[in-house]
Formats: sequence, C-alpha cells, structure tokens
Amino acid sequence: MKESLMDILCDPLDKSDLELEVDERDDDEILEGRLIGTETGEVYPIEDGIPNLLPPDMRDD
Amino acid sequence: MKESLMDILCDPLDKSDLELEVDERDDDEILEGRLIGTETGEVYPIEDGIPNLLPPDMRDD
Amino acid sequence: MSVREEFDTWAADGRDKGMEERHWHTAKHVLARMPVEAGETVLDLGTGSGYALRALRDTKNAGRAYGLDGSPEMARNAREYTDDPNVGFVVGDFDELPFADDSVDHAFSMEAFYYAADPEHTLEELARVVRPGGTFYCAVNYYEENVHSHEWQENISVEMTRWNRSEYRDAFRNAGFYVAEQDNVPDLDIEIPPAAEFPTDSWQTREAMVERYRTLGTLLTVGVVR
Amino acid sequence: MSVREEFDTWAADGRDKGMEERHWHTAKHVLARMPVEAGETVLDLGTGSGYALRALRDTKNAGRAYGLDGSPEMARNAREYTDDPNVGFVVGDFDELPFADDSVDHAFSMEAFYYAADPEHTLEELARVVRPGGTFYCAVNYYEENVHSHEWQENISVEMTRWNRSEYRDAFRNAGFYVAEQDNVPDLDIEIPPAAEFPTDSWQTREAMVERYRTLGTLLTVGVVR
Ligand SMILES: Nc1ncnc2c1ncn2[C@@H]1O[C@H](CSCC[C@H](N)C(=O)O)[C@@H](O)[C@H]1O
Ligand SMILES: Nc1ncnc2c1ncn2[C@@H]1O[C@H](CSCC[C@H](N)C(=O)O)[C@@H](O)[C@H]1O
Repeated sequence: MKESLMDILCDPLDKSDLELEVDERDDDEILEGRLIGTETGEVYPIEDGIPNLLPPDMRDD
Repeated sequence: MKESLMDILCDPLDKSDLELEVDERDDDEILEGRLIGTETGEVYPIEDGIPNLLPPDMRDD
Repeated sequence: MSVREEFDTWAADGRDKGMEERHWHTAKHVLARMPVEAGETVLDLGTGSGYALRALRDTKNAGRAYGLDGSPEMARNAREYTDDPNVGFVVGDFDELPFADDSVDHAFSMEAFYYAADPEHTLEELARVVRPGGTFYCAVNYYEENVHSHEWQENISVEMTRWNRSEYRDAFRNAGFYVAEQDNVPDLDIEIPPAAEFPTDSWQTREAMVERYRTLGTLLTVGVVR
Repeated sequence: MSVREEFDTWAADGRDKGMEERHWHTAKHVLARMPVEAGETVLDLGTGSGYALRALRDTKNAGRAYGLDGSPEMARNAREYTDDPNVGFVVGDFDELPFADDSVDHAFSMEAFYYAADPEHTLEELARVVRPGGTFYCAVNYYEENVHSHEWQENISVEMTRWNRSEYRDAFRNAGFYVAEQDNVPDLDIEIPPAAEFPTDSWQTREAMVERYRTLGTLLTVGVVR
C-alpha cells in the first residue's frame, strides 16, 4: 500500500484513526507492517503490501 | 385542462399563484377560459383545453 | 422566426409523429431508466407528440404526466393523441416555467433542451420545479461530440446550443443538480444498409452512419436535484 | 464457510479472471455511465480481479482507485494484475467499511453486493463513506426478476440476498441515497447459439438464454448520496 492510502483508511470497528507501523517498504509502497486503531488498540496486519482491515472476528491470522 | 393542473401551475413571470376563470367546460375538463396572475394581473388564455402560459412577449393572440 | 412559429410549422407538417418514431429508438431506453414510482408527477420538456408521457404512464404508472411545449400546434396535436385523463399539456417556454417550486418529481426532455434561449437558466428553472432528490433526464442528439449533427443548425431558424459532454455536466452542477450519470445511448433499431449501398442520400460512408447511430447515439445527462 | 474461505478458493482456481471476462460484457456499460471526473477517488466493492479500477483509471482518469475485497487471495491476485501506483487494494468486509466519512467520490460494485451479511447496513456504510452528491453504482445478476439466477445459491456457501427491483430502490432510499436510475443492462456480447443447438449444457431453450442475457442482463441501481 502507498502511504497516501492512510488519508482515507480508518478503523472498521469505530471509524477512528489508525496509526501506521512499517516493517518493510520498497520505493513507494509499504510491504509489511501494521495499522493500529488509535481508540480500539486493535492491530491490523499489512501483508505483501495489502492492509487487512477485516474486523478481528472475521480475520484468520 | 383538468382543474387539478391548478395545483402545480403558476405565473411564469413571478411564480405567483394564478386565478382560474372558466368560460366553457365539459365533463372533466376546462376547455375555454383564462388564468390570471394574482400578482402580475397578466391574463393567460385557455384555448381548446390547453392553457397558454407563454410569457406575454412570446405569445401571439 | 420564433420557437412558436418554427415548431407550429413542424406540427402542421406532421413532423411531430416522424420525430416520435425516430426518437423512440433511444428515448425508450432513457425512459426505462427513470426512477419514477407509481403515482409520481412527471414533466416532459418540449413534449412534441407527447409520447414520453404516454410511455411513463403505461410502463411506470406515473400519476400525473404533463407536457410543456412552446408550440401551441404541437400541444394541440399531442392532446389529440391520448385520452388519458392524467396526461395534460401546457403551452409555455423553457426559460420561464409556469410550475410551482418542487411541484414535479421527475423531468424528461428529448431533443428539445438545446433550443432554450438561455439553457443555464432553464436548468435553474428545472432545479426549482423538480423536488429535491427528483431527476432531470436530458437527452440530446445535437451535441459537440456528434460531429454528424453540427450542420443541423443550418436548417432551423431557432438558435441551438451545442455543448459537449463536460459542458453538460458543468452546467447541471452550476444550476443545482448532482450529476448522477452520463451516457451515449445507441440507436440499435435504425437499419444501416450494407456497405455496397453507400453513399446514400444522407450518408457518405457506412462507417459514418454506424458512428452516428450505434456509437454516438443520444447523449444522456442525468441530474438529481440537490 | 466464510466469505474469506469461499472466495480465497475461487481466487486460487483462477475464477477471478473468468468472472472479469464474463462480467465485463455488462460492467463496461455500467462503468461508462459513471459521472467520475478526472482526479476523483473511486471505490470498487468486492473488486475481484480489480478490472473496474483499471477501467476507471484508463477511461475517466480517476485519481485514486481502491478495491475492497473480503478475500485476501483475491486482493493479492488483483494487485499483481496492475502496476498502476494509483490503484490500491484493501482486505475488508462490506459490513464494516474501513474508510473515513466522505472519503470517496464514487463507488461501484459488480456481482458482489448481495453477499453482504447485512445489506441494509452496507448501504448505510456506503452512504457514510461516499461524499454527498457522489454515486453508488450497484450492478447484480442475482436478483428476483432474474429467475435464471435463483438456483445459484445452491452452489455457494455464503448466504445471498435476492431483492427485486423495487426492494433495491427502497433499500437505497432508506439508507440515505436518492435513487437516480434503475436499468437492466443487456449482455450483447455473449454468443447465443442457433436454436438447433438447444438444449445446451446450461440452457434448455434458446428463449431462456435470450431472456437471461439480452433482456434481463445485469440489474443496475444508481444511488446519489443525499
Ligand atoms: N424554448 C422552448 N420552449 C418550449 N418548447 C420548446 C422550446 N424550444 C423548442 N421547444 C419544443 O421542443 C420540441 C422539440 S422537437 C422534440 C419533440 C419530442 N420531445 C420528441 O422527442 O419527438 C418542439 O415540440 C418544440 O416546440
Ligand atoms: N462480505 C464481503 N465483504 C467483502 N468482499 C466480499 C464480501 N462478500 C463477497 N466479497 C467479494 O466479492 C467478490 C464477488 S465476485 C465479483 C468480483 C468482481 N466484482 C467481478 O465483477 O468479477 C469476491 O471477490 C468476494 O471475495
């Protein structure tokens, strides 16, 4: 994902902001990392450049 | 024209209400008469069942 | 010549019926898309023979269906083509609509809008007359991208507005509409002769005729009142 | 089985590409109608192979184009089919959209909406995420009037919602949309064999196949956010 995606993403649970933590990036994309709900504390993984924002009960880690 | 058309018609010049004067009608239609602008005093003819609400300068009596 | 004079002549010639037949090829698709609910009030701007009103009554069970036309002879003819008591005709001009604010649920116009003397103002009038959330379905064959229509002005005394697609969208937005859709609706019904028959009286090449009818067709712009 | 499990399997089978090819027949007409201006942000709900995003970038010069899908494998494949830096993919569910209020100009969905566990809520979510005046173009082949689709539920583990035309309109209105259009978009591209070849593996009669594709086609409902 490009960092600009952060402009429109939010926590699916309560629509609050997300914080970005990057583990790996290439020239213009974040490849691995996580998005953390600033209110819910929920952790959403970024894998192979794609953020997974399924509600936690629908996700399969 | 049916009398129910009065619900939505207005004076084209200033959108104020119209008053209906009937000269001839059949079972459910007004065939001849006139519509008079309650504010403008403008007279719009009803001929052969059709009201002519052209602005006066476009009408040809 | 005025709108009244020009189109009174057309009506007297029977051109109202000729237009109905040709315009129906694309107008039927446009009308089918309209979100008219049973009982709603519809308005047809530049109604000609009034076919759109009859169709909206038959297919969508529209409540009241009114046709406005600047030509008394067109309106007189249209009135004779139906005895549906819920269809009515009014002579009036696009620029000064004789309808109350929010009095109409949906409006339609086929091959007529661009005759308005002040089309921006006509759109404002429509946005006034149609209720919030109601639609204006504006269908035209005369528009900038349809190069095959450019010469039409030569044969008619009323001045015509030739906007392109984006000018239509901008004008709708400026007048108080959201633009919900824009489309080229193809005429799939007109018969296009085999290549060997070209040039015909009207068309130099088969490609030009295909482009005019099958590709460009009728430009539809749909506005929703804010 | 969950949406994720069901559609991950489809993606692994390559069914994303098969759907793109078949759905394109009508989706291309739907996409062409969208009033997307250059630079605007678009969202594709249940994006599959992501073809709609690529098309909106190419044909309308959309600014950013995002595809949401509940299947990580679908999103992974879709990401591989494009290297356009303005196209991005997000894994997420229709019922809890991970997008900020008014963050999207226009949304599209083809053959996906009816998989939503709570479709009324999905519409509310869309009305929240799309800005006022933006559109949601919702295209489905599975709907009540398309009797030929009724049996599809038998082959899929995810529960499907089968609304009719007026249920779609009502649900859109209840969720905060104006309904701007509803249409059956015909599939004119699929080849229908001559009568002598029926019954085929899939179709008892030619009439049924014609009805399914040429008449019923894809049901499109267009909402504009109030
Ligand atoms: N300024 C104006 N005000 C009202 N009607 C007008 C007008 N300019 C043109 N018209 C009417 O618009 C019509 C255009 S011809 C199209 C008629 C019909 N909609 C059809 O599809 O066949 C004519 O009937 C003409 O009288
Ligand atoms: N509840 C849900 N949330 C998110 N995506 C879902 C979903 N239910 C189904 N989907 C996704 O919707 C898609 C339906 S298949 C259609 C794909 C594509 N729009 C096309 O036209 O070909 C699948 O990719 C599936 O994973």
